[in-house]
Amino acid sequence: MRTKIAPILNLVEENENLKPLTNRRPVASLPFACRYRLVDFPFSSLSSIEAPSAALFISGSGHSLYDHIRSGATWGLESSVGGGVFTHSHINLKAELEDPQYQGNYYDDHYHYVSRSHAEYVMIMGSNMLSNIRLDSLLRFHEKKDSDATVIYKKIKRSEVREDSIHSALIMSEKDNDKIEGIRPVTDTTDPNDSLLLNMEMMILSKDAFLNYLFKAKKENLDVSVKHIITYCHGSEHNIYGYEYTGYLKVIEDIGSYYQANMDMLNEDNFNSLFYRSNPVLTKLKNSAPTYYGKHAEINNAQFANDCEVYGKVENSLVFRKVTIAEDAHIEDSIIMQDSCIEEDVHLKYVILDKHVYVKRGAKLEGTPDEPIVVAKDSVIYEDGTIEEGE
Amino acid sequence: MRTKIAPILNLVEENENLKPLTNRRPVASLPFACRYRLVDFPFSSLSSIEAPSAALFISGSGHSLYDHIRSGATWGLESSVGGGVFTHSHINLKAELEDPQYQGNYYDDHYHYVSRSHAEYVMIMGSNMLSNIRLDSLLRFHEKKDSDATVIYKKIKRSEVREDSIHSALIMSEKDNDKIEGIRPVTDTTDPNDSLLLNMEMMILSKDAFLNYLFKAKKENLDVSVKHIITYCHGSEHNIYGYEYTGYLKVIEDIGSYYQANMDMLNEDNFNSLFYRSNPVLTKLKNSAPTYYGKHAEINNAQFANDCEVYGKVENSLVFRKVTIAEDAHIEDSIIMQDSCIEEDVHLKYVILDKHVYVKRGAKLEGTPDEPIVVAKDSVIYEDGTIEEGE
Amino acid sequence: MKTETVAMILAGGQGSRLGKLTKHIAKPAVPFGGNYRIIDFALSNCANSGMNDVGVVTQYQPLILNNHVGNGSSWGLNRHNGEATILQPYSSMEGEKFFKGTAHAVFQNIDFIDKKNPKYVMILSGDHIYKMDYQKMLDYHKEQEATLTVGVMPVPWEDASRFGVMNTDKTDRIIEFQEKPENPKSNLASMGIYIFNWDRLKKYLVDNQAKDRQLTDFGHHVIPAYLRNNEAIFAYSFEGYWKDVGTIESLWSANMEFLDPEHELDIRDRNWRVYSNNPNTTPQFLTESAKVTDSMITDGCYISGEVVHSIISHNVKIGKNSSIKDSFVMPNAVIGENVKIEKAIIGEGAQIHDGTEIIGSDDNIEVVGYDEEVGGYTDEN
Amino acid sequence: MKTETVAMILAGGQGSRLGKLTKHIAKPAVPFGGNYRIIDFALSNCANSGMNDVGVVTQYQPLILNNHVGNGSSWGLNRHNGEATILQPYSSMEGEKFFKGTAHAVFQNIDFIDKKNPKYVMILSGDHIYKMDYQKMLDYHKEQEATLTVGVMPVPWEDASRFGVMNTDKTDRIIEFQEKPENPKSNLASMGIYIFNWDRLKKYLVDNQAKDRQLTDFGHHVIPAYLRNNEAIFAYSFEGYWKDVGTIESLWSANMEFLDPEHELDIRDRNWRVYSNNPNTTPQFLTESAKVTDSMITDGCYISGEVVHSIISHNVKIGKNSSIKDSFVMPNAVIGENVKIEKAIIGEGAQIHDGTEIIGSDDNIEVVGYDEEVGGYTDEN
Repeated sequence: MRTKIAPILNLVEENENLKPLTNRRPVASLPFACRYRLVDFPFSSLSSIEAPSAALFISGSGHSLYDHIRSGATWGLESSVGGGVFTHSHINLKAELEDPQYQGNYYDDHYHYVSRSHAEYVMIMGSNMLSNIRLDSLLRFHEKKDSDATVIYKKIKRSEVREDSIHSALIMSEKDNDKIEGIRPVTDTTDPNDSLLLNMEMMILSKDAFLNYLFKAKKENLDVSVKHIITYCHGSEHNIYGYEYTGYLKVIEDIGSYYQANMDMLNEDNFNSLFYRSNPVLTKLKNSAPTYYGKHAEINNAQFANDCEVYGKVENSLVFRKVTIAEDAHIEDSIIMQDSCIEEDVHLKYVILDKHVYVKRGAKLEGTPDEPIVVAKDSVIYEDGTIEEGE
Repeated sequence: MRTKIAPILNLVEENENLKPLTNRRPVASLPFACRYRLVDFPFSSLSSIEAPSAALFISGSGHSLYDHIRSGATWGLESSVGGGVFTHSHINLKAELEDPQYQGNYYDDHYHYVSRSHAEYVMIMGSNMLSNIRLDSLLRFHEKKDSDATVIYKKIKRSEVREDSIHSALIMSEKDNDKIEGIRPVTDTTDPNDSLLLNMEMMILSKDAFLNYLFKAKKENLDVSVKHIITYCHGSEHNIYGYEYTGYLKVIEDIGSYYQANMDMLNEDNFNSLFYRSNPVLTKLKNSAPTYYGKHAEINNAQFANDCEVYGKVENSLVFRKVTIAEDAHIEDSIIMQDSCIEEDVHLKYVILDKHVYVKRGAKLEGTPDEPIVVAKDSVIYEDGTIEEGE
Repeated sequence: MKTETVAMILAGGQGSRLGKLTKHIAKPAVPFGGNYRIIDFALSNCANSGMNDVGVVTQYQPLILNNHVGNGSSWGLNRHNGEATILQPYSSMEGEKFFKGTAHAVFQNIDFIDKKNPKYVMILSGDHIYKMDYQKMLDYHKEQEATLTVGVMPVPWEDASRFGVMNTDKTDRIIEFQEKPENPKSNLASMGIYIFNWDRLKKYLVDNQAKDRQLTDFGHHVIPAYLRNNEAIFAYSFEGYWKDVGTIESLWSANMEFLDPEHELDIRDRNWRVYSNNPNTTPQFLTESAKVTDSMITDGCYISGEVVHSIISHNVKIGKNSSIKDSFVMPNAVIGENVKIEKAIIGEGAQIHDGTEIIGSDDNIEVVGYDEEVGGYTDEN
Repeated sequence: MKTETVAMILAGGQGSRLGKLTKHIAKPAVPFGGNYRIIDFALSNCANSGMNDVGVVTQYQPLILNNHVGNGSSWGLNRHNGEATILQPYSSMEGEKFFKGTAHAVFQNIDFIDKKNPKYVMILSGDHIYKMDYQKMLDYHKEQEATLTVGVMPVPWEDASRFGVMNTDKTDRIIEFQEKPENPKSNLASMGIYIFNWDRLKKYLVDNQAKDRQLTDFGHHVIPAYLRNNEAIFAYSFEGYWKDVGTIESLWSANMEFLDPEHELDIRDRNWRVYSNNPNTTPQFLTESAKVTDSMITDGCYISGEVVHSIISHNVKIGKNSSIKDSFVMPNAVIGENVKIEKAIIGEGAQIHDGTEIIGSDDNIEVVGYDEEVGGYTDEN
């Protein structure tokens, strides 16, 4: 059944702690698990409920994101039927912005998209809460509760997010466990072992509730964000509920959590939870050949995409497309992105190579589990371990 | 035959004199002739020679352009095969820009695109020289002449472009009429009746010649433009030829020329030259119903797109999709863009309505052939002729 | 998401009563309404009803039809979870598989349906003009716990004997089926739209095949067999415009009705759009000498003559001093100067030379075939 | 741009020598090399040669094949000027049109080719593994001013009697054709690749049909007829890897050759890519207990066992302590624990239960059919 839903992907996401990986791409474009980008996960959730269109709000030019999403055909977002993908780049968060001309566009773009979409509901999502949400279940919950707005949360330990995390937690009503009573910063909780209900910054709300909020937001110069809408709902007469997500979740907020999320995939439970227990995860298809493993290849607990040639030793690592690993090279606990080339006798441990890095014969590089070494796109690593950064 | 060509669409084009039509769109996105946008013309030329990919350089966010081009499938630019569309937005002309970080990207983006494209030739095009070029003929000319670089020009009267036009003219060698000897601003010619060979700012050049120029351009901080490449070729040992275009051409450089280009289409010779004598012009397909003309409709020399409902009188005008014209309304010498609604007893003459303008019952508006009234997107025109501008 | 329903659009018929209009193309591919082919209505209904898994069964002259349907992308039917598939005769280890009737066509494509493993199979015809929400019919089928639901519509009693008629009890359960009865007991005509529980239908088709009793046709064989076995068959009543354009006259009159801006089919309704696979062509050009009233014109047309109460499809040229009235002109036709056409259907790509007159009447609509040339030097008599 | 050449890929054959591998699917749709189906090579050759107008003639069990080819978009064959079209049996006013042979299949699709109005028609087979620039062969055809050019390749003299052999004069003009001759006069074997001038070929097909002498097969009927009429027939020699994978043994050995990273087919050559219609699946997961050497593994695989000198297609699961050697495993197969497989082809979706042994030899490659279950409770003997 085609769902009467207008999804808004709010991809203006904090990326300071993810640099240099986010130097030239938004968080949504971060490569993940050998074949994906983070934005594939919300898009795949939307595809499963057959959302006919989506509006994207992106800070920066979104070049890498456009090239990935194109017409959205991968996720059934056709342009001739249903609307397709509407993209809005160079969006700034309202709080940072004083120029009223841009602010006008920001609210108008939201308004036009939603009002013209023939939708009953608006869905707001981001890309930095890595997860795979069954939106059909959410929708049923939302309808059954006769809710105006429903926010997705997960019960996590305080230690699962950064000490200075910018994210927030829900406070549920004592009378009705499903009802949201308030919201507070996760930093209010200090004991790392304490539980909290993380606001996953995804919500569904009625078109009316959304447009009402938009009117207020424009007047008061507020961002269109889940956090603000929760606060708004409490100030007005809107019912707002929480929907618990129990599958795999990782908050991608720094290099450490990004590294850990990838490594998590080498654990079968996590891998199956994210890829096989919910919606199939769809990504842009590229023509490819099978990966070849050479006569002396040694592989131990690793994942690869197609199009690689592997002659060396790879352990506890993830390898993206079109990577060559020469004989007697040894890769451990690392993430090797697309188009990288690793020569003989190289040893990498706790390393993240961004796309198209060339590692010369004999080079050794070793980070730590907490602080993996990140090598920027197009870099060259020489035998003595010096890194010539890509332009 | 699939052509080994890497097209670069340089869409960073002067738009000051086209405001307000270019307030929120680049020149390339300007609607034209009821169904098209200017960028459809270079894209259709490329489609006819089966170019497998294209790189776009756009100033500003390019939102309207992205939504039009999407995956480029309309013009055979598929993503899984051959490369597809590579988009680079928020490009500034080098001369305006001091921040070396951005400059790095500008040249690198060009370099990566061309070097990875498996192409033999680079084609540079823009969108403000409205024309329909047979690139297969150009290619044959280029190969027959054993040329390093070939520039397309047209013989025009000086009066065909603005008095202060920023465009340039070619100077051909006296020994070899096809050889370019120099370039000069069209403003050097002052007599409006004089002929000149307008540089159409489209050229084909060998991959090597292009990469050589790019190297120099990066060092000297030059734009990748036809004008600069011509000058470069003269300074080096490269052969550079001119290829004469004899079909319909209009330089879109201000509201007057934009208006005239549209009106030109009501002349059969121009219409046939642009649409039927060369490549078929392809644009993004939208699902549509036939246009309905009411029992008392009066039409005289006008063009319409599908999806309109016309009950009134329309003369010497162009009407885009989803326009309603009520009974006893009278439209003359005007351009009515998509989604506009015209009520009863309205009279418009020499008017350009941008998209989604609402003209209330009884309103009258009359410009002049030289200065048509331009009404911005989303405006409302009241009975007394006052215009409430769209946000 | 698992496939709940597979929709099978039967588009294999020749439609021989349309005469030369279906000589080289299947009836569902016949142009309609300026911008459409007949099958667009069934396909758009599927898309708008969220029935994304569609088999289009073709057999008779399918080239244009297959090309039109393609991979279903024009209707949004090319998704990861749902797609349009063309099903045509083929050969197998058991021999050549042509389709001898509506039910037989489904029997021959059991493998296709089984691969989708649906709970329900919906049978549709590719040659009716209507807008219908199939999802509502499916909801009804589930509510009634039916094993077969038949789409019916009330027709005037005097016409009932021209249809297959369903007699129902007070609960809308079908208790009798009469094919073109002389004395109809009901005025509920079958629309040729069925929802079956797939496992049950498959059992009927396979078991009877094994006994060498082919269930060839749904109306003649399957419904009677279901009735004999006291299956829960229900009638789902459809109210709204529905037209079988099986004859020249009905094709013409359906077009004339379609033309009316107040027509209940409402082609401009944005909530239930009729999609098609449209060509990339130029704007419509109405010259100084054009006079167009109460008509639909489509992109790519060049009109210099007079058009009154007619539908002109895309890329049609009409010369000076010509007049077209009460007619339907299919795509790419070229009509010269001083031509007079009234109450006619002009086929795709037909050429009507200068000075020709083609005048039909309400009882006898004139037809010019596809690519046919009329008038001029080539055919002067 | 006008269509210069229409390529007709004949993909209707059953390939009966492949036994159970072609029971439910046509030979050109048989999986190959981990990520491909056999027809991908011909389709990619068309795309890379700039032959954008392609008719894919299907007949035998075409569901998977048609679904794979779709609208040709995986090969970039869905452009405004050029597209892939599936051509299957159909019915017409003249009756049912099945394809009785290679030339007859072209005869039955004259309408399709005429619509494109090409100068040349290229005939290709959908079941060969090779990379070839058809444009070069077309250039040769034009240079020689041939009315028919036949693609040939030199084979070892001792094998020549297994092929259709072309005897040429010094100018490469073909003067004699011998089908599987006992004493071959030449070692130039026909590859089943032809370029015809369309108007000429059409005349032969139609004229002979009119005389009730059907030209059913290109090798048996059309080439002899051309020779009798002294047409300008030339041989175009192809040098390079070419393999007809018509038997179990040749399918297996072609896969084993393909596996070699130094193989001349060079699947990783970016200038002549082999495209396919790949599924959207997960990365390949090689667990702690996996041991993979000299093998190709494809996305979606989950490997816990040992794989040596084998091709494992997408979405295959291999359990712990299992060992796969010198084998080709097709997509979606599930192989349990403690399984031993050597010199075998495992069909799509086959299930090999725990503890099973499947051991073939060079002379007798073991084959497990599609969706077949081996071992376990269901088949314990």
